[in-house]
Amino acid sequence: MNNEQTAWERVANMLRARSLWMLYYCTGCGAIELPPTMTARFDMERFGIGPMATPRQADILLVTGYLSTKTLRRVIYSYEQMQAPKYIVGFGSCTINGGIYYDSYATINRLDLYVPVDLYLAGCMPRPEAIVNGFKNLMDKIDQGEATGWKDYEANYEWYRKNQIDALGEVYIHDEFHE
Amino acid sequence: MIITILSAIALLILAFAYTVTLEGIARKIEARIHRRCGPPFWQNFIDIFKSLTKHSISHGFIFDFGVLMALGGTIATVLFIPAGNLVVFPGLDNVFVIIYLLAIGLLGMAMSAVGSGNPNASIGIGRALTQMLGYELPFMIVLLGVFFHFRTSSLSELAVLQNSGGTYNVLIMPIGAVVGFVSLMGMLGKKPFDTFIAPAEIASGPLVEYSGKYLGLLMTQHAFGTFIEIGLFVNLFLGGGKTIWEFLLKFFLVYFLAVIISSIMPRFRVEQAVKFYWKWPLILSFIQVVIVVFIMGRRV
Amino acid sequence: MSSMNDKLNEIMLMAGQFTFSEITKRQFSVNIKSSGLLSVLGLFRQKGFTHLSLITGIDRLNDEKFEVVYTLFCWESGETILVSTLVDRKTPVLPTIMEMWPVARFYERDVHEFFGIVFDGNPDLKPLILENWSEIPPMRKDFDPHKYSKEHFPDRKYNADFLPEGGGEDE
Amino acid sequence: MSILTLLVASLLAAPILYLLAKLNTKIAYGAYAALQVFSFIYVFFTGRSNVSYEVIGITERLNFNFGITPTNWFFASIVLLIISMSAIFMFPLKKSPVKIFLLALVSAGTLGAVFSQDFLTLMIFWEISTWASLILIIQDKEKSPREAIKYVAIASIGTYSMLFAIFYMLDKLGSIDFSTVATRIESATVEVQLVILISLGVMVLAKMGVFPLHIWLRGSHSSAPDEFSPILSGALTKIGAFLLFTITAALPSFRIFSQLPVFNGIPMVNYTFALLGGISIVVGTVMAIRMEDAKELIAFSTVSNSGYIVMALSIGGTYATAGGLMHVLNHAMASAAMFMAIAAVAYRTGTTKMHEMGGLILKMPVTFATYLVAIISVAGIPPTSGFVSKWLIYQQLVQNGLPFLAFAAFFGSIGSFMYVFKPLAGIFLGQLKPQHRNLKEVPLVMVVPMAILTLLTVFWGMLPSNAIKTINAVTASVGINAVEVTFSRIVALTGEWDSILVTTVFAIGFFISLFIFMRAKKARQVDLMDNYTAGDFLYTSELYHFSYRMYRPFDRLFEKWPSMEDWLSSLSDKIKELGALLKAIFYPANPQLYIGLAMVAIIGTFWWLR
Repeated sequence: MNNEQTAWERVANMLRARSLWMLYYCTGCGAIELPPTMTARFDMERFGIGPMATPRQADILLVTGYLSTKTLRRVIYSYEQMQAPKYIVGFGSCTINGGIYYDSYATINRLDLYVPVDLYLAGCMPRPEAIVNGFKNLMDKIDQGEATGWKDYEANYEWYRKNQIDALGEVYIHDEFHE
Repeated sequence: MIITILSAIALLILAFAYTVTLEGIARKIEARIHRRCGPPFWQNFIDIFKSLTKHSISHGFIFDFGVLMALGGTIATVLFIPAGNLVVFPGLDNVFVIIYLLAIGLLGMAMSAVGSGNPNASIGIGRALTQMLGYELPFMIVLLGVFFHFRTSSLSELAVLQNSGGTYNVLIMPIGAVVGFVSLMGMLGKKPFDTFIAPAEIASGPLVEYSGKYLGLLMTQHAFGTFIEIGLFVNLFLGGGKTIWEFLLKFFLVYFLAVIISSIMPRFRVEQAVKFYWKWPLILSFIQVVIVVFIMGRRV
Repeated sequence: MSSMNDKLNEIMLMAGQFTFSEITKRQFSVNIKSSGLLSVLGLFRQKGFTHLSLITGIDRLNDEKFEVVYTLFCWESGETILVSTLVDRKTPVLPTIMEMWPVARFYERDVHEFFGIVFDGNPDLKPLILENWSEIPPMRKDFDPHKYSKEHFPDRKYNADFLPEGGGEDE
Repeated sequence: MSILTLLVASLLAAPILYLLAKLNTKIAYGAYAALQVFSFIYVFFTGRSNVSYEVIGITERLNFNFGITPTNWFFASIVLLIISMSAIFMFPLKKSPVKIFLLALVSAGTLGAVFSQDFLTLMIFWEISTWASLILIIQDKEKSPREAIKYVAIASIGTYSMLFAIFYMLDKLGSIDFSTVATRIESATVEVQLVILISLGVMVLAKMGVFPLHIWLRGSHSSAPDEFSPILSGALTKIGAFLLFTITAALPSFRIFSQLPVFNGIPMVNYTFALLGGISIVVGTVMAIRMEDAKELIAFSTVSNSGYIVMALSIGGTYATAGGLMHVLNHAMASAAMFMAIAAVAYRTGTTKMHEMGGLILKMPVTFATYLVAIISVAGIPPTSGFVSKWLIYQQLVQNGLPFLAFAAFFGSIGSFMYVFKPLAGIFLGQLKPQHRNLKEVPLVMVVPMAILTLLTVFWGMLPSNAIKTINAVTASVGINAVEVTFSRIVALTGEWDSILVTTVFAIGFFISLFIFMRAKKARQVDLMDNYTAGDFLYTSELYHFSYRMYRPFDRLFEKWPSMEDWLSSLSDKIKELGALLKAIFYPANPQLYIGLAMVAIIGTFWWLR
């Protein structure tokens, strides 16, 4: 991987690794672990990681917790509104295998079938140390040019889309609340 | 001619490098006040250049054009700010020209943001324009007193006159300087006057749809804008500087003060901000101008 | 308490006998027949239970019944009453109480969506929360969420040797 | 050929055009436009250098005096430019014989007024155009008659006041032509001077729509036919500026009032006028920010800008006079261009309510550009002519040290950002409504005048020296010092600026950012509906267009302000109540009360006479 990068890409990846703006999609309880991570105790900002308000500006989509079919639609929509290079961090065991509600009729079990996940943080919930550690790993991956989820998504778009349709029926929902 | 071009390039590079560095330092200072460690001081350079490398979306012609107009107008304005002894257009740097040229940038940004079609952006622009009516009025009225006193509205001449007179305006017109500083906080969009970008409330307002290089350009524009606004204050009230270093030092002090004030403030609602500006700063500015016009008179 | 008893006795006089139990000091539940639903709820409303907090359903699969519970609240005395009624599982039809509590439109919609109970007279029984749902209503006991989840949301396959014989729960 | 011939021709044109329009409206409108363009070109090119006077005698003491002086020529060129552009512009709009008759009368009256050399001629021709415009206002829209009544009421206040001034002048000074009055008024007593100046000033305030006589502008500008609003705002109010310039500069108001109290070098009377101008800037700005209809908004911006002109010309002095005259020029162009752009939009969409439109920029690019340049000029941003006048006015404010007037000037200037941006956002930017998806740009006939006004605005913004030189000639003819200009620089007491340099620097900045923009990755074009919605799906563009009550927080600050219109209508109610009371007392229903009333009267009389 490393050898394929041009000099320009290496510089760009270096910059990207050191300035990560995240959009945290607070789908579940995991978001409660973020305030301590951002404030004085663990201070995420010293790595150049900061919160952003909109998907247009953000680099990381932080999926913090359970995803129901309803929220998965919104996650996909937000992800598609983000601009490449973009990374997804799956937060907690519920994004990995469905967590304790793995058998619910509305909870999806595996996030990386629908969107490309660059980093999973295991735990229920992961402690701030784990989050910081995970972000450090993600920064290394980006620096080495290995975090290529967004390229996978573009290359295998049909496959991802098929999984999405299988689970959700349709991604862009039309109903009485949206017309 | 060649000297003008060279000094223009030097001023632009200086403005960019210095202000972006200071913005990084400001983040560090703010982190220290929060008892955090804070990012390295070059973090804002990384942010800007990273944004420029990213992909982006565009909402059509006016979305692009407005951003270019914003950055172009602001770059043009920077060239009229004297930085110590680095003056690009001596004598032609009229303050009214600077203030109205800065408005090109604002108008471009407003057009572009509203052109994105996002209501959050429109709300933010509405708030920004409302707040502008708040902070510009006291500032302009104080300026009237300054120009009346010194008989000139050229920024570099004002700086030279203060230096040759031996005292700075902040001592001659202390009330005006306070008003000017409060207005400066509004101009910079620092807390408590940052309703128009309120990230948690209207999703960073005008910036809501900007991605990649658009965001990078606007961050650059914001850096230049900061340079202009603080440069105006330093030249008007602190006598600019005999050398460029003196100017940069004063610049740092003013910015430092603004940052530490803003980092302990909550946010005003926009009508509260306007009401605030039209109460004390406006009254004080009138008092200052009346003192200047009717008691102090013109400078001999 | 005594006032509550008075109220209940009055209602019983008018609506006939029904079973009644006290849950806590301020919570009571009554079981009524579905035919007398509207009149009993109307009487409760007259007696001060003007606030409809919730309508929920329970699937009594063994009895071939649905139980529908109306939670009413009285602002004067702070008492809550759960009015529950049973309805046949094959033909789950109940009259709507939209005329008494307009907000019931949405509660009934919700119960209809998750149990398939039809509220006769409610014009608005479209899906409320689920999007693109095509199976039987998911809160019914004969709906197998695990099977559904397996069909629709594939799980991760773990090929680890520490799992008990026969694989993990999902294998 | 002379001015007189032109005037007679345009007066005669009115009935002829009416008859022609009965046969074929298109030919009549074409002939009208041709006549207006011809008179503009004729006046512009012949009147520039030669000064001439013409007189028609009616009775021994009563003459119609016309003349071409630099002042007349300056105002006539502006007014005729606006009228001729509107005459071309109105070609595709709704036509009728009555309208063309009235339009011809309006332009003839305006032509006579701006070339007049005495007050009576000025008033007669002015009234011709006023009354013609009055009937013209009620032609198109339903609510118009009510608004026209307001116009009549306010206009007649001005007219009677001026008529009084004319008779008073004839009585006290024995003359009514400008030059004679100017020399004789100096030796008159202060009371005579005050009465003349103030009663003429009332006329100015009424016709320019300056506080407290501003209430007619909102209704009549917005309910006038779309093609007539540019003339009403761009041309007719500028005759008021002509009279104001005559009474403040040509009659030496500064010299004659110098024995009255003087504030910062400005005599009390002038200061009062300037203060009224300042109040009308503030009122116009605040009201314009609150409007939801584009034409009403521009009407209030006219109030505000008329306030600027009144303030500048009343302050006097080198820079303010030049700035005021420059403002006459660029407000005429800008407000005409704004009204034209709105008329073009209304022609295509059929509405002037801002929140009913949106996203028209790609559908009507020229209209958008016209509006954009016009608002940049109104807001006073450099590469347009609006900045020049504001800069000059500020110089005078600084020189004289006038903080309270400066407050109004700054308020109007910064507030104008707010109100001019609202139509831009509401009409041209934002989400395109589904019903406007198939709109096209307006026809070429409408595009050309808008483009000409836009180009002129930019031209005089980049080379203000061109206009300032002309204005210097005007001010020189009344004995005011010239503003020092070179090719690109304007020099004032407190500083100088270089318009070419500012434009160049802006262009350089623009190209630097364009360079960075082009070097970075090319952006992907997305639809306007693909927008950040906090993750929700949305398919209705109406919900995504935020322009209705855009400045609601600001409006809330001014909700408690007294409204002039409310006050007047409550006053009229009170008068009605008083009438009803008097009626109830003196015209009782039954005869006993009459007897009782008579008894009271008799007893009262006896008691009084005892």
